[in-house]
Amino acid sequence: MSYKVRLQSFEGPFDLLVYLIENARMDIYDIRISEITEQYMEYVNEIKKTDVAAATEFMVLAATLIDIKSRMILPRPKPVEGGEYEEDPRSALVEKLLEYRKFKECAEMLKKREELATLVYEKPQEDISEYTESPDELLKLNVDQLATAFELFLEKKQRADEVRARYTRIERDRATMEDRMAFIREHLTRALKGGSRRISFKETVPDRKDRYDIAVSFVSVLQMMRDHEITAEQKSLYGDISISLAEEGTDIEQ
Amino acid sequence: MNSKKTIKSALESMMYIWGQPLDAGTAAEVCNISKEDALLYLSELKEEYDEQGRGIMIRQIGKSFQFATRPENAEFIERLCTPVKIRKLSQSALEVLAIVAYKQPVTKAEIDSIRGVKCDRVMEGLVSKGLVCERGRSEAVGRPILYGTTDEFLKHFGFSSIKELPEIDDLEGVLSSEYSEDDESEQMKFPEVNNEHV
Amino acid sequence: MNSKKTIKSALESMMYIWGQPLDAGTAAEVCNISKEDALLYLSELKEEYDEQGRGIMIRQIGKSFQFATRPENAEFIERLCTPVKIRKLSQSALEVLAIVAYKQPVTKAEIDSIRGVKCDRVMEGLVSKGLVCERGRSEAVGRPILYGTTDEFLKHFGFSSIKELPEIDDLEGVLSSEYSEDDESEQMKFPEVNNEHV
Repeated sequence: MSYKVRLQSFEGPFDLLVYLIENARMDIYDIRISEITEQYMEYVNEIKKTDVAAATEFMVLAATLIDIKSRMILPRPKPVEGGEYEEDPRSALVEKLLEYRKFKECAEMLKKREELATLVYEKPQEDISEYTESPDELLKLNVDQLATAFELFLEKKQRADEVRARYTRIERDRATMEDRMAFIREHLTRALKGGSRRISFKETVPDRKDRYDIAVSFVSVLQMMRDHEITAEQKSLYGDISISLAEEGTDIEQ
Repeated sequence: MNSKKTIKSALESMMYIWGQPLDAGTAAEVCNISKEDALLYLSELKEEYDEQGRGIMIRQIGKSFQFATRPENAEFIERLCTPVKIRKLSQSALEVLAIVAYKQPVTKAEIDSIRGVKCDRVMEGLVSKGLVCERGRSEAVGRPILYGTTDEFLKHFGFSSIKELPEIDDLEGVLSSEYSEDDESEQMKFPEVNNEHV
Repeated sequence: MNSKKTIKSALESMMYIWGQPLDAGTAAEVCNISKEDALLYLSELKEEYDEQGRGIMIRQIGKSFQFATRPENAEFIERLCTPVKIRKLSQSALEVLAIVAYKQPVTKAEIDSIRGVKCDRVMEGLVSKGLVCERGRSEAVGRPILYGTTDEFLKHFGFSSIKELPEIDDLEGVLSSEYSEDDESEQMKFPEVNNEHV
């Protein structure tokens, strides 16, 4: 059996010290410090041989013990009149050990509760998949949501209306057949780059589409057809008009 | 030897953990009693649960016994076990709902012209959620359907009546459809142009 | 409105199906009653099962309630089937847990100073087992994490609330007698130290 295995039986330096004190049947309030330090050091030295890292944890307390031991050797001066007794060098350690021992007892109590609790069995949840597979949809609504959404919409609408009103005026002044034909050419070129020879008539009407704009586009398309720049076809009455670039060397009259 | 009380207590614990119907023979073996006694005790337990009107009962299947819930509690179990997915309305659904709420009864065309975008799909969703319903037909050309809010709508928003809707300044002004004239005339000529871009 | 009897029956059915601890708040919602009423009814049921000495009992964990078997029937259950045993905690885990339970909210540094040894790894294990959880941060330098116990802790040790932890002073003395027992066993375990070095 290696020391490493045994070391794990002690939870730490305090655990070891409490064990040594009780094993030696010492009163925890009156520890025979040099005897206990000797035992403690022997143990720590043994651990050091096999597990240096673990031994380090025990070294701090070893230093404390040696310090107390040396202070115990020094004669303690008698208290000056009206003064206080100098504190016992062991008292800080005793306090720590008592606190540790207290929690060790709590741990012991928990261990017993745990043993009892393991005798109580619970069963797993019943199969509730028939319910979980079809969740209820709960609509979460409140007035604030409605009001906020509505206000947001009103704002957006107001802004859009303003922009539209201004934009329309300028556009109307400017829109000419020349501009519109350039616009249509640009669209066709872009469509071509995108791999399509055709665009729809509705794409030839930019932005605000009132009757004027649609008329301009329509006349422009007619002009471009006459110039053999494009071809256009409408499959049905009132249906969409499809426009494509005239192929080179192809007669326009189909 | 264990007392009858001890055995009956053990049988309850065993049935609870076993989940499946517990065979009286198996139970007898575990408790070191005769199968007849096991059957007797299990039947007694069954009666006790029935008499006390407990929410769990013991049901007998042949010579096996099993805990089960009372059928009348099914609705509670369903409510407990059915997960709830919380859904919120989208911005566009809230917009349409608000317009319906304030302008009802209202047609889809009117809503479209106020919002500048088609509302068919959104409206479908609101109708299927029971927040909006049909309210007869308008006198206008084509007699389009009129929509209004439902009691479900009031319940969801915690109103007791539609009059409780918060006041909005100049509602008539903002909800008027400004381009109606143009829209209508163009709809006839170039419907696609109009619908998708205005 | 449902009667108290109906609700209590429903609560039993719900607990049975749910298996896991059923939160009083959830139960209240399902039954459409106040959380206080749910707590009251569940506590009443718990008492009824205790009084009647049923083989199944209701245990309370925080504000949740769960059916479970009586500890005295454990031997029968183990004979009937091989239930999954909960792995018991190590000595160091119990020590750290004891400190967390009594001193919560507490930092790792405080625990280290009481035990004289680092608790990082043990704490990690306790957190992953769900027995301990983070409880915000201390005001101290470096704002270290504070730890506290969970409902799982209560369940694992059979407490219904953290208030049920025995007074720490009552423990002293009661257990000191057991130290002698421990001593003997440990003496047998470590004879080599004494033989070779004392």
